[in-house]
Amino acid sequence: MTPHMLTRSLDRGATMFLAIVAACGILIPLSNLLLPAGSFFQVPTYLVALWGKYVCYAILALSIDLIWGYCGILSLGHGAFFALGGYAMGMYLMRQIGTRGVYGNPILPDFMVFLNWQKLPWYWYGFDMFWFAALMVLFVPGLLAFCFGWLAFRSRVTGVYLSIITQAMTYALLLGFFRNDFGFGGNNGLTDFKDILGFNVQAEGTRATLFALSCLALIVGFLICRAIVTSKLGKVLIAIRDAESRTRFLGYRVESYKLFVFTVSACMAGVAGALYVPQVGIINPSEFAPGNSIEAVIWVAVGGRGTLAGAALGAVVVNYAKTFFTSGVLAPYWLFMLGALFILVTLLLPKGIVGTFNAWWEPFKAKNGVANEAAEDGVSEPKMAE
Amino acid sequence: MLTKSTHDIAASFSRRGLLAATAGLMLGLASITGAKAADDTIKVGVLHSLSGTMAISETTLKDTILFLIDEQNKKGGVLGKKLEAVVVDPASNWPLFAEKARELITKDKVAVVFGCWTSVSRKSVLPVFKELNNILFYPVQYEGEESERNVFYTGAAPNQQAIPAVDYLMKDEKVKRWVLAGTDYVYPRTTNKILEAYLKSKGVAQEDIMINYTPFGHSDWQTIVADIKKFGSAGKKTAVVSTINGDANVPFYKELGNQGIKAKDIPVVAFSVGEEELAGIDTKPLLGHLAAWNYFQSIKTPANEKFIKEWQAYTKNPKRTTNDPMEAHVIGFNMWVKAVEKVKSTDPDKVIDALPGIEAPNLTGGTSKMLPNHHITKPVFIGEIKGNGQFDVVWKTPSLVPGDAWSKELDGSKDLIGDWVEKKCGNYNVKTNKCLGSGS
Amino acid sequence: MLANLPARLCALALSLFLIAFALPAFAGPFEDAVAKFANDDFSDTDEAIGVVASSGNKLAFPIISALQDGRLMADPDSKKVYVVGADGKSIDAATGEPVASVPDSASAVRLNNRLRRSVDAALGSLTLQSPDLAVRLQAAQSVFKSHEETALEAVDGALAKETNKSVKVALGEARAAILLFKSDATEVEKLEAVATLKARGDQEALALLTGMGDQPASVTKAAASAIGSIQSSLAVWSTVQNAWYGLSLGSVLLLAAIGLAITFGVMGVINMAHGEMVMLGAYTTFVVQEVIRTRYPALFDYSLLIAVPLAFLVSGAIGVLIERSIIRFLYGRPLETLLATWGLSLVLQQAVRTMFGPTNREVGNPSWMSGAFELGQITITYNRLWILCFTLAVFAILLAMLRYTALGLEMRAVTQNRRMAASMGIATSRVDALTFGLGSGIAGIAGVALSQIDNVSPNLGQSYIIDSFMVVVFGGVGNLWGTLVGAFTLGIANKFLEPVAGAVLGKIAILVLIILFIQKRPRGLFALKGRAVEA
Amino acid sequence: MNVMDTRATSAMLYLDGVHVSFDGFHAINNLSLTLAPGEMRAIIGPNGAGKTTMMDIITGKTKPDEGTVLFDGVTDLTRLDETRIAELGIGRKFQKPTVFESQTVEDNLLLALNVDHSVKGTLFWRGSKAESERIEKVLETIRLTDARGRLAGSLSHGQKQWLEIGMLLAQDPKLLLVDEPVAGMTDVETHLTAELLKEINKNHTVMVVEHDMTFVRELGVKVTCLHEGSVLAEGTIDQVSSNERVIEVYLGR
Repeated sequence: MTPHMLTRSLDRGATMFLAIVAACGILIPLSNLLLPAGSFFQVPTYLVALWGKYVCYAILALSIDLIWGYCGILSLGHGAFFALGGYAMGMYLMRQIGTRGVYGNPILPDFMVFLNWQKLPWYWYGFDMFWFAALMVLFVPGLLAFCFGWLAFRSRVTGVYLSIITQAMTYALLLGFFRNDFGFGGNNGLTDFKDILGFNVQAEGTRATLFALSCLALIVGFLICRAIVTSKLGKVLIAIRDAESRTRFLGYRVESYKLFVFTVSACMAGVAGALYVPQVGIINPSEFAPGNSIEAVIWVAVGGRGTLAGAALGAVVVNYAKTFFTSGVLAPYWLFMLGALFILVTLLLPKGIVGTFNAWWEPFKAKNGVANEAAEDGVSEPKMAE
Repeated sequence: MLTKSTHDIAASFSRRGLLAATAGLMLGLASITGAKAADDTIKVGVLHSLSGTMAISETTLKDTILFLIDEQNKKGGVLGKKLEAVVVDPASNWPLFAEKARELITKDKVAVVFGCWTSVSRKSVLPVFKELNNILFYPVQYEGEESERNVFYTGAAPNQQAIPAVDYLMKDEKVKRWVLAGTDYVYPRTTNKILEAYLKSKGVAQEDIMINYTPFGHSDWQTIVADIKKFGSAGKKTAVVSTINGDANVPFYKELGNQGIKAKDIPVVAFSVGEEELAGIDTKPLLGHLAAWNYFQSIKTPANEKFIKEWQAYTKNPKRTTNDPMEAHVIGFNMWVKAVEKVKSTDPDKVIDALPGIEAPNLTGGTSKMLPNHHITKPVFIGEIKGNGQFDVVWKTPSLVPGDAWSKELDGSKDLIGDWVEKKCGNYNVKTNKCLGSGS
Repeated sequence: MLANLPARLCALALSLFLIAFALPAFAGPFEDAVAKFANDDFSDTDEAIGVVASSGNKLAFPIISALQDGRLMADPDSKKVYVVGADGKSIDAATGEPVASVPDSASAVRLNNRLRRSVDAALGSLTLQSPDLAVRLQAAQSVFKSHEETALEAVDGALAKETNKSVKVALGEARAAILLFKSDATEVEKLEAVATLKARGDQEALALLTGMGDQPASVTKAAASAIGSIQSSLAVWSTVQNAWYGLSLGSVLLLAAIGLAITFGVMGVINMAHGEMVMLGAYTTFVVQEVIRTRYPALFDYSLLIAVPLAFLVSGAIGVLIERSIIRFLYGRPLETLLATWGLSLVLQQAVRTMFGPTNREVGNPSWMSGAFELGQITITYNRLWILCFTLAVFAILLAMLRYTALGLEMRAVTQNRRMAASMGIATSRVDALTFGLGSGIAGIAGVALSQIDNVSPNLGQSYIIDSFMVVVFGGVGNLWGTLVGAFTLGIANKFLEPVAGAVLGKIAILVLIILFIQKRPRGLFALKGRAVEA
Repeated sequence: MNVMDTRATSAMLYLDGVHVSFDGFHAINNLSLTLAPGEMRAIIGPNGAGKTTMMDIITGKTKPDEGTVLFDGVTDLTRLDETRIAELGIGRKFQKPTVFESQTVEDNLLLALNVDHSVKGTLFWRGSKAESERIEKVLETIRLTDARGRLAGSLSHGQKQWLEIGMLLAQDPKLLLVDEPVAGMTDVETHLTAELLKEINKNHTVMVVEHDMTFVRELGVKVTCLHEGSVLAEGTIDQVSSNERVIEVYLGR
């Protein structure tokens, strides 16, 4: 990213968003670590883990918003990239267990030992090295997205067809990873992690650091997205979203653009997954479930499609609601609430929380004598891809 | 240059939006942290899915714990305090299980948690229980290969279900040829591995064993049932050992019935089909197919009859069935109460140390005992499906079978034992006299 | 025909029972054997069956058939055994004398699978000469299965008197089966037996031939060639069988997808709650059956016929409600419809879970949907066959409706050009609601059929929604024929892949193939071409 | 053959024997047409005559079943996709005005400029003075200078038509295909549009599809009348409009 792009992407809204994320990323871990447990301002460790999870979801939402909000590609399989990133990290964490596994096998993870596997499958090689795993976190989802996108965008699969085949993709991966023969631990997935880069994953310090890192990743992801959408490329993406064939007749190679953002977005989702796994302590094929991907899209819709900060906000709000409603007296009814939330948001807040908020302020803006211009994020109502 | 003022506008609005949102979230945070545990009750966590795919099995277990707590409170509670259930819904979502476990222990400060059904949910919460040092009672039959300090396994280990069932078929039905059919996940995989090794040790040839795995929720069984039929017509008595999971069983049995596979030709013995699962099927065509469990509703003992009566009264449903994992919860719950009363504290460390050796009556007339490996002794029953959706016990083990944490049939684990009393280790290698891995 | 078998057996039992009633009993090992039934020990019961069956006593048949039906009561205290007749009157099993009532302490003698086989074998030789054709056939088949030497005499006797051709064949096969395993049968007899079994040519014949053990060389050789020929013919049949399974799976897919083809294909509405409409249809069937069970048990066989229109109405009405309250606000925004209907599906699932409980509910098969028949060497189950017919009927009716009715015409008009249709006086919003209701109603009907082969649980719909979308997209949106061809293609492809790759890999392969296929034909198998599509 | 080749190489656009059918319907039937460099041609024809399909073929959206389509005398357009054809220098205005409604007028023009259209180029793009000047000039030409900051979606119908023509200008193609530029315009706007097109024609080859006979007459260029996918008549507007078959087609039999 050039300095020029950085300054262009940093308007006041973006700066505010970044400031809040950065403040959370610094203050929450500090309060958790430095203040005495039980004091009013101390954030308990379980909340750090919980919010760490939300931040990872926010990154995933950001990645979906980049392609859906700005380019009109509705992927119902983004959970797959998230999960693949998670698996890459999970494989590293599994290899770190070493002889501390229940069978004490220095090479083979426990699930391989008890299924009588004799040697490590080739695709597990290299995952004992962090740099390799970190590379794979980006590379595997990126490669899958590239191959998938190359096929799909070149043959101009669009709209619902694309959505449905992305769903088919994640569903196929779900079935595959469920198979124990695939060598990824089947339904139980990868779990019982011990440490990451030598630090105990369950230690408070590690959790706090992971939380801060997740916030950092959110910041970097946000900056990348902003840089993309505020560049001329961002304008081309919106042009593709609104009138794909018009863009093509202007001489833009639409498939390359789509492929580019799709791949970038998949890599971001992979990073989100990689940060998610050490914080929740398990990665399992159910992350590939089509329902998860649909839910992630809903976060974006709730927060505001085409508003990057909104997407992140949506992820946090919906997941917080989920956490809140699944406990206590409301537990049996939480699906009613969640379902109703989705219906009401699409009916009453088609622009999502942030989009509606922006639209609400529009008259105010006009009154203050500012030229009535459209901003990339959110003021304009995105036309749905068909 | 083109949008120089645009962002400023958007900025001021999204900033306000964000501020409002952040304020909302902070309030939310405060509301979570603000919750305080009341001191005059003992909190018991209930961690069973009430929605999603596993709700079908787990909801009953939630009700069971609520029922047991209710009964216990009628007797005056524990240590003079009332028990209070804290119910959460992990929604059949494995990461959510871990999150909810953490919430129960940290926020609600529960003394013990009863929960989980699938292996993966147990695996998901395991690190949480270890880290926060709390107690989980796990009531479902499972693949074994685990003995953790913080977990008490009240369901059957493979040697308390699978192996006795195979023994029965071998002896009584003279079965020579075996189909091991299961859903592709770790419990069937491990059980079938164990059974395969066991069968081979009994002289069954490789070509007389057919292993088949299907995905979760598999609904089209035509091909597989036809394959079983084909496999079964090789001139040797054939049986199917089914580790097919919950939802897929109904279409499986429907297909068996329709393709005319009678129990007297090819019996099916199942480890995951209980009274609840049968409630969804017309059982007349299934007469004679088998299930192996440590409890059946139809077992006539005073304890069981009393339990069923009270349970049906509690749920206000005179037809409500009982099943094996429910009995496991009953035993586990009573063991926990006894242990707490023994050490006069709900402190997890003390209770964990007190639990091994605790005995509690099971509903089938015996007394189950918590073993040092955190598994319990259980009787094994083989039941035949009857026309009314119940089971008729055709065989049972002469005495209670102690649960093995580590299977003797598998290479990786044959030298391992779990012993939390003397060795303080869940995976102790008796050959090398070492506690493996991080188990201590 | 076989369906009445139990009734016929009862009648037969009753008649024999009346004969037995008239005869005085005599002492001997028979009584000792009968007393063993009271021991509640499977080995003792087994022994008793053998002795009673071969005793020649007239009471043997009533006792053993009563044992089979759970009407043989034993009192563990007095060791007395009673036969309860189908008419409720009881006799003492040992003496045949009538008793006023069976004591309360008596309970039905229990059976397990081994004993059921013994009972079948015993009954088989006892009923070989029954006046009833179906019973004789059944008996011959039981003897074939058990092929015990002791039955040979009875089979020969029956064979001499038998006039019916099919029973004769069955008896001949039973005889062959016995001879094949009889150690002192002559080589000629055995060779004949092998030939008979080869002619039978099915799995069971194959089983007997492969499991016959040590035999003279010539017999072994003949058997080997018979096995070879049976196996090769079975291989051909197994292809046919796979094709049938494929058709059957295809019909299930089609049934689940057909409603979606309307809401998604014709209206362009992505209805993620489609699966829940199917589920509601299944639950309607459950409710109908519950009412019938408690109030009008005689109507059980008609339960599905009653459920079909009701399910259509229930799901259809809910569909109209959904369209009016949610979807109509979202036209032209297909992806948002997706999200709203996803939320709706969560609500509907949880609503059903709250109302009916989370566990499976039992939906029974009416008698005409139970069982199977043999066609050549393949088994065709009635429920699958009826579902296939039903699916095709629904498809044909739907097609006819779209083509020939006023609503169908209006639907097509609105689909093609909403504004034009509106300006011509068609109430487009009414048509939208009805179209959506129709799609949902058909999903409800699908639920009735699926309740016959799958779980009736709140999760029912979830398992079909992805497959349904695949079918519609594969077939080509907006084309019902495409959906038909898509469903059967996927069904058959799946069933031919499954034996090779296994169920899981087969399914993955199908998904990958769909993904690749969509690259080749981005708008499905039967895509509309031309400008209209792009507009 | 030789004669045809010479014709081909000198023409800006050359169509010969082109056929297209959709599900058995012959949308284009043995269509042959030649456009000389610098020429402006008006295409008329009743609905369904194949005008838009012809444009689809030229711009690569539809592939012909058979026939030759050559651009600039040498390039076979049937082998190329839309992007490549646009890069070669064929611009198109759609029948229904298609602008990027959620972006500003200025951004619309910026997107249309024929500068680097690669992913990398747009990602690291920084505005240049030359670009601004060109946009400025186009804005003036299409009389939208005052509306530069407005969302294209908020423009009037006529303004959108102009914006789209403006985008063609910014694209600066060799050949402009203009589909019904004055549909829905007032008489004044129609007149201005005709002037605009004549102005454009000074530097570009233009093909205009239009129903509005007054407008076509005002353009005063050679007219081709299509019917059922092939050329029915060709000549000046007077010649064509007095052609009996044309009258028959337009007025019905």
